[in-house]
Amino acid sequence: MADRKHHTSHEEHLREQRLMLDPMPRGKMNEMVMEAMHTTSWKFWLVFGLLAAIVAYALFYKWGVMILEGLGVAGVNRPSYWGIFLVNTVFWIGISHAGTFISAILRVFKAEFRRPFTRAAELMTTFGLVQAGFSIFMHMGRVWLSYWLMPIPNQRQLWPNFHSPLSWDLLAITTYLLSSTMYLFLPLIPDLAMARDRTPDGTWQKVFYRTLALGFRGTEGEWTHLRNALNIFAFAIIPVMFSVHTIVSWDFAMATRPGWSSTIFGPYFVIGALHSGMGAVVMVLAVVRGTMKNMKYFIRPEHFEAIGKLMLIISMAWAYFFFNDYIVQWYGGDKWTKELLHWHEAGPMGWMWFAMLIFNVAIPWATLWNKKWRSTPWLIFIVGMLINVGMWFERYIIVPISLTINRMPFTWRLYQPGIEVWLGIGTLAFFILLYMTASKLIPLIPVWEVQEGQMAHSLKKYGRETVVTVSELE
Amino acid sequence: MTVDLNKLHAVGAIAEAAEGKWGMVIDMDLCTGCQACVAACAMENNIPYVEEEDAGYGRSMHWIRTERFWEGEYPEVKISGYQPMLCQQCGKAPCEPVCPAFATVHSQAEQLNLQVYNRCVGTRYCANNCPYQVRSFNWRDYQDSRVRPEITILANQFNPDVTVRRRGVMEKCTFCIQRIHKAQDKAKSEGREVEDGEFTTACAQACPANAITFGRIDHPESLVSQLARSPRAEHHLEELGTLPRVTYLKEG
Amino acid sequence: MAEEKSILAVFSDIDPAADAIEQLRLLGVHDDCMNVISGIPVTEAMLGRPSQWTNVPRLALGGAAAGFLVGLFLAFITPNMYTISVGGQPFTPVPPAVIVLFEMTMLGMLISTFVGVFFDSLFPNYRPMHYVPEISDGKIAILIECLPPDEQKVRDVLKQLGAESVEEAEAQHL
Amino acid sequence: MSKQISRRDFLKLATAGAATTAVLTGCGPTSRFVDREPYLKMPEYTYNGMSTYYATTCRECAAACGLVVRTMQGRAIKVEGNANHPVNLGKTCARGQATLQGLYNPDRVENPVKQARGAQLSQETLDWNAAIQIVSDALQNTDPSEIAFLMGMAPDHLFDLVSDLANAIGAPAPVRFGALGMFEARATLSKAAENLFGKVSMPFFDLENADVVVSFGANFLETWLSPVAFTRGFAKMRRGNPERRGYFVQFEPRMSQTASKADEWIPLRPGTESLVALALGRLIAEARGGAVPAAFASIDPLTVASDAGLKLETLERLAQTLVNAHHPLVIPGGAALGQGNGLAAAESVLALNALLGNFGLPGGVFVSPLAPAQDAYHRPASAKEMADFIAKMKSGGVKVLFIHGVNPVFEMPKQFGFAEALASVPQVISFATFPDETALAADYILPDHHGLESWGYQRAVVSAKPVLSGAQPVVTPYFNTRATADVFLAAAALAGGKFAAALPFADEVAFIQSKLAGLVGEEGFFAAPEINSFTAYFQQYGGWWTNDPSLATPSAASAIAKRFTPAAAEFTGEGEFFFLPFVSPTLGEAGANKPWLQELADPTTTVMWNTWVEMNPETAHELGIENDDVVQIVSEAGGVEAPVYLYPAIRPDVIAMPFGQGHTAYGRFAAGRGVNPADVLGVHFNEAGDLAFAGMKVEVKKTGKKKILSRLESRIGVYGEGLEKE
Repeated sequence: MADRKHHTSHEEHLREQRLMLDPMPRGKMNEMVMEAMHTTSWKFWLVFGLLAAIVAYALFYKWGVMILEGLGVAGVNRPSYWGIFLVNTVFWIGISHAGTFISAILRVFKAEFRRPFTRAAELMTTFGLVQAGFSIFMHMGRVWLSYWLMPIPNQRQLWPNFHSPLSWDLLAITTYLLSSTMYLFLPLIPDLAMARDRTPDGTWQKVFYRTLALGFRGTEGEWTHLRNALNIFAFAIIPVMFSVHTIVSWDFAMATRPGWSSTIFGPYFVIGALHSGMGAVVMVLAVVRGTMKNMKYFIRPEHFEAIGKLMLIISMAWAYFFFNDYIVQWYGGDKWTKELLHWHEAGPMGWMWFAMLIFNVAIPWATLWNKKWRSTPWLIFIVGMLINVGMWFERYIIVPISLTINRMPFTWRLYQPGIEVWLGIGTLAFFILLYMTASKLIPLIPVWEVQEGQMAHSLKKYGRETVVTVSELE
Repeated sequence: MTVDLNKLHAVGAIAEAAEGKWGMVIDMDLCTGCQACVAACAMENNIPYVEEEDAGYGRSMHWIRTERFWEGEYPEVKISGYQPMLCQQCGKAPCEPVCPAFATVHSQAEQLNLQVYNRCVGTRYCANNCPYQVRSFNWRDYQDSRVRPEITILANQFNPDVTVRRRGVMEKCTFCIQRIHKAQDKAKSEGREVEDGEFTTACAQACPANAITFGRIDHPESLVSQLARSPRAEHHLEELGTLPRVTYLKEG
Repeated sequence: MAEEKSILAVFSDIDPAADAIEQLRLLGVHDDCMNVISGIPVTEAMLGRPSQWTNVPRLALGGAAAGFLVGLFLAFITPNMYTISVGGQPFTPVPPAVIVLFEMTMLGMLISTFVGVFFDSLFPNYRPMHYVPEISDGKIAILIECLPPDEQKVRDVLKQLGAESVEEAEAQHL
Repeated sequence: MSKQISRRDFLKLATAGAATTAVLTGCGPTSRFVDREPYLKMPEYTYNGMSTYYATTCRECAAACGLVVRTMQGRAIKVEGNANHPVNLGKTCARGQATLQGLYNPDRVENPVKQARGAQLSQETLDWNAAIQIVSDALQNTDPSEIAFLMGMAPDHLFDLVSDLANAIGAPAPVRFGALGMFEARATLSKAAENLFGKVSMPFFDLENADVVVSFGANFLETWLSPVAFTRGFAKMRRGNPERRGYFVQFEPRMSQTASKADEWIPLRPGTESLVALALGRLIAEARGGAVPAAFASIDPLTVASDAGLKLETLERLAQTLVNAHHPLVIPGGAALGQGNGLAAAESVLALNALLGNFGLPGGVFVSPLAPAQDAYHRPASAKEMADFIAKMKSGGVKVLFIHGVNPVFEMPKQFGFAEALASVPQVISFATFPDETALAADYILPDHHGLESWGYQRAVVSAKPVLSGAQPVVTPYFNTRATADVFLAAAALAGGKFAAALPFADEVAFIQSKLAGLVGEEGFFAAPEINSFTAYFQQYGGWWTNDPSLATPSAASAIAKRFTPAAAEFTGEGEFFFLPFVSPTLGEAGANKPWLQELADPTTTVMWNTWVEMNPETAHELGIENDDVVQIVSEAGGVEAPVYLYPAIRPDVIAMPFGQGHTAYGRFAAGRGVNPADVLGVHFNEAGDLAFAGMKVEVKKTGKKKILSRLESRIGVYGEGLEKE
């Protein structure tokens, strides 16, 4: 709670704590955001160069090798036909869920703390989906024919098989990628216009912003259309988001395999996605706050505190769904499912199963209940990272480890990752690289949304107590 | 003209009542595990070998493999029967609906589970979903002479009736569909039906113990149907409702 | 259409801008001749302006319908173009169709919403327009397009109400 | 079942056969082949998109299975069994199927070369005229007594030709050897038959009509004598009688593939097979009541049971089963005979059969018929005879050595010193098709065709009907090779004089015809009035055989009266483990160069592409050895290193290794792969002169190395590795 020992007024303290009560003139704020974008140290370029090299080698070169030689260079085998490729696909789709969650669900429920980082989160959605796409294409044996999966008229007169969960996946991921990109772009237009106005003529940046701002001025009509569209998007993208990860879970749940065929997989995957997504958001916010100029003003402990609360709730929900899935499988007593559960816990990769539970449940519960701890950026960064590791483990357990056990014990075999480790590192590097590029090209803080929020917030005295009030502007 | 059961959504009936069903009976009491079927299958169907490391890593391409398990402890130990495991040509194949590219489909004419190599994009979903784990994937370009120079000579043996698969494509037992078609074409040109036992699959043809019998299981009088009615008969993983077309005769 | 003369008055706060609008209306400037340009969304109600008409929700509905139809086509028509039997399932099973219908409907709706913004706002538009860059610094500008005969009066009122600048607007490249 | 297809095939074959007749009577040797031509230019008798089927004989082992090879546009596409052939009735084994990978093997000897005993296959090619000149010179310029011919178990026609040549010029008779014969201990079996039946012959075991079968070490489902014929017999024994399922018991220290099909596998102590057989005899005699025959009188079943590590009740129960059986049959073979007392084991088992009274009855023991046009049974050389031959080579008694169809440098235990003996032979001429170890140690390699490119015939070893199996080329030779028979004929003609007189034949086919001449007019599967028609049918049907079995019944009286002095086998060596090498069921003796045979899972262990050491898990646990630990097997003869396979079905005091790998040459798929257990074997014989290959004790040493064996099976699913339940 607020510390009133030093007789700093409560009001002053509140203003210090909360971005929304600490208004800044629009011009100044614009400047801060532009400055954050334009201030680039050599460290940035060092990391950028390093990541670019990793992307070139691990992602594109190694992928090229795999395309030419075949999937034999990876570790996939019978019965682990899917391996890390699908682990990463699920993982990145999971990451992508945080953006939508923050900017759509929190927008719908008018959670004000969302304002400064909706864009940072939405960028994760789009870039995460790009990596998911990479992972799923890598996984294909004949990626050069991947367009055959698209529902487009073709000379083969053959349409995709809509019985297949993979076809649903394709539709859902495409829908999600397109809609989340549009949802990223729409609220970006006013900020692009801002950047346009603050960029000198004759530079390529000017051309860039001018083109992307589409001629936005901020007329009443433009704002109305935009606001309407954003409201539609915020509502409509939520079921799309749920459908995406549910359908991803159906890739598994529709299969006639022990352990996979589970009706709770849909919500379990969705909550898992949010779990890793929120973990990733705090990581990104901590890095942005720590490395980019002026960001300490925009991203404050209160934000970590609020996300931390969400993380704790999601962690509890995840544990609930996990247990739900587990006990039903366990209780059923099917021979093969029992073997699988035993394999999860006592097999050679049993440590991963326990690590998953520790990282996803034990550590978040042990730390996030404490307001001070969850307000500490570095601490919550570590918790977020562990959650992401834990969630990656969870997918690893669901994909290759569960694939080991099937109904033909003669074929059970351990999976040893090969080139896909490189490719996975490549997607991670590419994700960060895209993020870094974006942070230099587009305003990472939605200035107009922050301004709108600051406009809506005020302090009001009730008796002796000063409280924050928010007015509904819309 | 027959009623299209598909259109009536009579799912179970399709597999049960379909005409033109080919099936197989494997007598596990006779199978000696000698691998002649595996070799015959490889020679007939241009199946690549994958060499030591890949073979030991679960990447062997056998379309048919003999599984064997141990029972008991020394000295009362025994092998609980050799079970040749091949594509069961399920009537309701779990591999089929999951392929996004329609690369594995149910054939109406032969009532087989087909793999269309050139439609396959290699998602390997079918293999994951196959309860029998009998699909094999071309992890590398095993049949490309640029990768394996020896193929130039070995390829002289390749069966021209069967295509050669390249990397990234799933494959599996076809019940030697090339032989089925050849026999049907011949019978048609002679204006008759294919007779029971007129031809057989490569594995059944080679099997020194005569443990494999192949034929029409929709003809009750065919040898394979008669054997399938044996009290020793059972289907593998029957509880999944895949309606397998391979019947195993247990020992004893 | 010949270019008419316009005036762009820049305010830094909502209240004076709202007052100005009211005054302008009294001066005979029709609501249709005014436009408010702002750096943050200021609702029409705050400024006492009539509600803006937007086609976005209708377009969204239309898009949803179109998407639904595409979904119907994919789920129920395409499987009959080249009938392939898989896994003993019907050619056009309903439960998977629900998924296809849902995704295509949502995609249609969201794309048309997005396109609706472009359509309604005449985006992209790179022609010269009345604008001052200060707007994105939080100023509120009132653009008066069809001026009443008493132009000077308008200017005075605006100045009086606290307009930071009242200038003849010149269309410029943004 | 496959009758239909065969009939249709034979229609095609008839066309091909008739064409062959025309060719045979008209042209020289080269035009006898169907040319391998580009698709645009079709060979004769082939039609685009149509297969042509040729009947021939499998050469992967000496069992003489009949094949029908499907060819298309001059390429051999698929091996199928010849449905009319009495040996295999349309069936084939895995090795027969993979013979095509020998034909189109990337590592064949492509040209005649001056090898000059190099480590690699020489690139110095010769032309065939020069090669024939070399053979001719060698024949002429050497004292006939110093010429030696070393031949493989197949083909018989070449052996006959060489025998005729040797006979005519006064050279010693050709020596015939093969690792399969060595590991089958054929000489022991025929010696036992000779001792008990009074006649040099192979006993014939009528497996298919038996209802209770007890086998002492005979691995008849794998490589023993004629595995396809026996597997057919086994299937009939098991399920042929709808009333009664055949019962099968195998005595063997290690569960072989054959034993794995047994209803009872009884792991007896190695070397006690003859004791157990005699004890069974005594128990049977006692169970039947009446006097115990002489053969079994001196045995005490209780002592035997404890010596063999068995329970007496097991033997008693088994004796009762045999007494109750309608058609009991006991088969000796494999490692049971490869002991110091192997001959006694074979004899006791034959005596046991005599006691059971199955001689000459269905499901009993017979004397194998001689093949058509065969004067007497010739068994291959025993190890002892090979040792004598090697001694002769070492002492300089051999100046020129012709080797065909056998690879003794690899197949014979190192201790015999064949490689060293080869070094003391001034001129070694090999006719190897593949660059195997022996061929590389030769002065010249004059490559023979692959079996599928060759003419010839082969006598069936295991068949109730006398069978002379015919071979014809199914494709034109792929490389610049030449039939060894033709090389000898040409060389003899070139040498002139007694050589030309010994072999007065225009070519190989003329020679074969001369051998077939005696069968013209005989009643059999087909009958032909004159030799050309006969030869044509012979090629068309894949051989000639009688319509009825002609099995002889041996006399039981002498067998049952033989007095045995029962004793367990003596073992040589210091180690604590009995060593049991066995021929790999999938590779056989010469399959290692065929990639698909390498990739076939061993039936019992499912190991592919390597050699392993089988060890009981308990023993391994005591020694601190785990799966895939490389151990060294050490004997007096030397040591080999191979990874361990914890084999649940082997006696704790026995370790076993497959024979077939461990080549240092023989092409890319074989060379440098695995080890050769023959390197561990010492020079010890049984009373019949066969190698006591299972009569050694060895030490097992840990090396600390690991080599992961490639298995088809899952160690998790089959052995529960990583799934240990608390």
